[in-house]
Amino acid sequence: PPRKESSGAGAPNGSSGRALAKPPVRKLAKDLGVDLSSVTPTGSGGIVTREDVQRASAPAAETAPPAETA
Amino acid sequence: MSESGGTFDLVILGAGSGGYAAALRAAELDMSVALIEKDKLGGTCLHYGCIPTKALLHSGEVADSTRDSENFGVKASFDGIDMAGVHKYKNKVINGLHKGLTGLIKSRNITVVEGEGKVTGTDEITVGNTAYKGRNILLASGSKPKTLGVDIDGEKTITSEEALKLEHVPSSVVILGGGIIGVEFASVYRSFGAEVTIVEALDHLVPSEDEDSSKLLERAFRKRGIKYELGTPFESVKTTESGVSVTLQGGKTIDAELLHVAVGRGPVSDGLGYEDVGVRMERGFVKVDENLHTGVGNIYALGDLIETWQLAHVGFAEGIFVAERIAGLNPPAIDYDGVPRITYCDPEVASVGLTAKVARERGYDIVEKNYNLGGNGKSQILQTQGAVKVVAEKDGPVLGVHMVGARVGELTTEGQLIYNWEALPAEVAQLIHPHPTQSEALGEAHLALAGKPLHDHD
Amino acid sequence: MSESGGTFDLVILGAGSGGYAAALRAAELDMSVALIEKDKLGGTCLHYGCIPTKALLHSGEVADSTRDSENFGVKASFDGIDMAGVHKYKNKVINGLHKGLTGLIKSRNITVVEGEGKVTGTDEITVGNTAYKGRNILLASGSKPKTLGVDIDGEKTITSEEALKLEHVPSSVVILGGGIIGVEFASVYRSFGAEVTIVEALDHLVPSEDEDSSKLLERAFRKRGIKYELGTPFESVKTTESGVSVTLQGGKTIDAELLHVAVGRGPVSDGLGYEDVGVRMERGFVKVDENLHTGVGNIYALGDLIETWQLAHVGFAEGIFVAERIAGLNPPAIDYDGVPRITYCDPEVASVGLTAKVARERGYDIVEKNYNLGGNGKSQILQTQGAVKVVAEKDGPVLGVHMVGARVGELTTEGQLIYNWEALPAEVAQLIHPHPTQSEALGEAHLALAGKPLHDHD
Ligand SMILES: Cc1cc2nc3c(=O)[nH]c(=O)nc-3n(C[C@H](O)[C@H](O)[C@H](O)COP(=O)(O)OP(=O)(O)OC[C@H]3O[C@@H](n4cnc5c(N)ncnc54)[C@H](O)[C@@H]3O)c2cc1C
Ligand SMILES: Cc1cc2nc3c(=O)[nH]c(=O)nc-3n(C[C@H](O)[C@H](O)[C@H](O)COP(=O)(O)OP(=O)(O)OC[C@H]3O[C@@H](n4cnc5c(N)ncnc54)[C@H](O)[C@@H]3O)c2cc1C
Repeated sequence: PPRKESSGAGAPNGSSGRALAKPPVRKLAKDLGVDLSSVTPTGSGGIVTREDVQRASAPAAETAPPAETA
Repeated sequence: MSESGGTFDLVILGAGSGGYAAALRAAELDMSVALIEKDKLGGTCLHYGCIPTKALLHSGEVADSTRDSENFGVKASFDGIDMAGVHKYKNKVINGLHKGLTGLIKSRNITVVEGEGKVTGTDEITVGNTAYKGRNILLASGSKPKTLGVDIDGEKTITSEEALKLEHVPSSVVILGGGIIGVEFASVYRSFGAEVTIVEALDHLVPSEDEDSSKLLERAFRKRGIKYELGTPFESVKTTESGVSVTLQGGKTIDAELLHVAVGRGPVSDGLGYEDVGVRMERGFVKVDENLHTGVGNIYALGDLIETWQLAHVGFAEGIFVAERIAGLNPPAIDYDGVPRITYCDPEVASVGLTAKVARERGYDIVEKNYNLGGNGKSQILQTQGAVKVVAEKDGPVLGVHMVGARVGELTTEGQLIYNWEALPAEVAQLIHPHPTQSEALGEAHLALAGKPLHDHD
Repeated sequence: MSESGGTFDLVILGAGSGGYAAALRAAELDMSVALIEKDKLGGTCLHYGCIPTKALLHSGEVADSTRDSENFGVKASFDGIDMAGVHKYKNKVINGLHKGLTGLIKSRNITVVEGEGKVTGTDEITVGNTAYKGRNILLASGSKPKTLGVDIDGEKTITSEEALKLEHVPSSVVILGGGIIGVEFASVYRSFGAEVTIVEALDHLVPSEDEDSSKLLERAFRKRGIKYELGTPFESVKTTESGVSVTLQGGKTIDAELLHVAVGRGPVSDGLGYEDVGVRMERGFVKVDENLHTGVGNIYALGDLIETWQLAHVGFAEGIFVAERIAGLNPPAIDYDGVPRITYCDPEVASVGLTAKVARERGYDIVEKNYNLGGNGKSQILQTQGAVKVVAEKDGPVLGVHMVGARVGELTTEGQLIYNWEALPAEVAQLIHPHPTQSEALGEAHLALAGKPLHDHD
């Protein structure tokens, strides 16, 4: 079932040029070494989904370096 | 003929949580605002609701802690409750916050109008002889206690309003209603030393909570000596020489010094002109669409006046939403399932997201994990009992968090982020919680759901 | 000639937080595990650290709450501390958790070896006469108190170990060191009625925290009558008839019944054969790479034995990490900045992420928001003072959360999610926190940083 109709619960609209993704997805991207801004978003409202991040990391999975710290 | 009070971008009827939050946000967004209030800025929550009850509950916590101090190696004697002292403390907290709020509203150049308002046009609210025109109108007149037809004499039969002014601790109380407010007062009375019986028509205390939480609360209340009659509707009450005699359906009677009616709150909307301008109503509640718009002119409504959760922070969120909406921003709709609910009795009951039952009803294939606070170091230190339950979609995000135990209310904010950000159990499990905290119980539940239980006997 | 104890996938030296967490996770991942411990399962944290100190702190909270009960309308008299009762309570908590842990380790089929182990090969640890072979070896021997050369007689000069067994409340104590453990004990002694002076060589109490937090703690301690000498290193101590006389650099002396040395903890690594097999050491700490590998064979190390935060949950996280790494999973590296830090004195000090100072040093353009607990209803109800400070990158995510106030420790978990998930202030601000909770102060700080302050005078 659809989780909820409202697209980005918790995601404010109109933020600066950064890629839109729910916070845990940002963490996933970081752990997988994926640059969020290079991912094509497929979520409603232009949100990068978990699947988008996983797809982006797939080819490089074997060599993905551990995440660096901020 | 009425005088003109001027024209504003927004005229608000009622300065409770919802009304004043809308006023503050609207003012920030450069709107001119008139805020009409017949009683006190801050409304129910600050003066007759959230704040005074939580002060009483804290006095109750102090009383229990003093009574049980020996269990922690502290020698002390408990000598009773000084109600005058309780009120002094409670009023000090209220007055400090009220002063802060008043200053804040003033500093944002909001026009506060004292008096009773009435809607007199689709863009007009009149107070006494003065008409305030609003390019937008917000109805925020809140709620008042329901009484199930019981005659509230303020002495032997009371609601929360009179309960907040009691001058002595009653020896015994029957509480009609086992919802949030009912169990909170039950907890206070008991901590203060009274014999307490809760009468609830449904099968459980706090019936809107996950059934596991209700059961844990019932067990804890039983241990505290709080009695309850579940699934037995109230029939009648008569006052006696020494107090009240309450009759339940089926004929059982309970005698007590006081009957405290806590059967919910109904909207304040009678005679305020809402229907006259075409606003649709249902059982006194104002009907609104998902944008909190009434469908009439530019009239919005929010808070306890509409049929969303009767919670102060819902009022805040709705107030901010309405102000942003009027200002032409496009705020995301409020996900009401994602609003945290806390019942501040001892032990506390807290939740965010869906109960297991509702999740199933909505067609989710769910997994759940109950983590008992018996395994949590900090809970053991506090000597509290209870559990954390996390409901998740199978191979999907967390759908609900449900907790019972002393002080667990504060943990809902973590649940709030998890639920609203649609986190997976594994994403939470990756972040090891600080030791020793009660939040670790939440961490353990997510670890277990992620297939990597740590301090957990399965 | 030594006998064979068998061969295991993983042999662990030390069953503290780090060692036992690795054992539990490894067992879950179907590895055979030997866990060697000379003292008790659970290590420092459970028996001499986190748990007993937090029990003492809670007894202190009960004592203070009883003493101040009048402020809340509760009549009671405080008659003193019963140290035997305190120990009984403390030991009950420890024993319950110890029993649970022992059962858990047993249920996962981990081979527990009692005795003192020594590394005798790159894949071997020997206990007495028996050699345990490990396809992987984990060094987890933890830490012990440092003493700055002070002779610990256990009577007049003590460390945390003896402090946990005190049979009476000292009339006065000098605490050497204003770090986490030092201020926690200061808080306990004070709540129990002692005169307390903390001597700290650096300019602030809890000097690793954000300077604003240190200052708030100092102010709160001053109000509690806890004295401190900052920026004045200790020079010497001599015992006197009635206790100790402590001399600071510059010549000032302080007399007290007890000197409690809390100048940090150093690794337990001497004579355990680590260097003999080629493991690199520095000041007693084992050197590891970012995968917690020593660079020798399949030898890993973690916890207080390596130079990461000396915290139990860091041990848990590292233990899980090592087990998953050995099992061939690819766990993400631990971001140590994202580990919550809580100091459980009254008021509590808690943080996660970067201090403003460190954020600037790392080149971030930052914005910060201080929200005073004076504006927070629940904090007022608890009658606690303090603040919440949020540091964020300009137009970017939250970089750090810093808090001072009663019970704020539990709020770090929300901060933990915010920091580690790199949330923007606006994303947090969108979620209105439950009322009335202390977590609202965190909410307000994020609202302000998002440009939409609610209950905030700015
Ligand atoms: C005992 C109790 C405990 C509670 N505890 C909590 C809690 O812990 N947490 C929580 O989130 N919620 C709690 N609530 C609920 C919370 O108080 C309400 O949800 C909240 O106050 C609703 O806000 P509101 O702005 O819609 O209405 P209200 O706060 O009721 O404000 C409405 C305001 O409008 C004014 N008004 C009405 N009619 C007129 C008129 N004609 N002219 C001028 N002014 C008018 C009233 O005087 C009032 O000030 C509690 C409620 C009660 C009763
Ligand atoms: C007073 C105090 C309060 C603290 N409070 C907190 C707190 O509130 N929160 C928090 O997160 N942290 C706290 N800590 C820190 C926490 O206790 C440590 O970070 C944690 O215990 C480290 O775990 P470890 O596994 O590395 O080492 P330890 O817990 O020290 O475990 C090492 C184990 O190895 C055993 N061992 C050593 N050598 C051998 C050998 N040769 N053979 C066999 N066994 C051996 C020891 O007996 C011990 O059981 C506190 C510490 C102290 C002292």
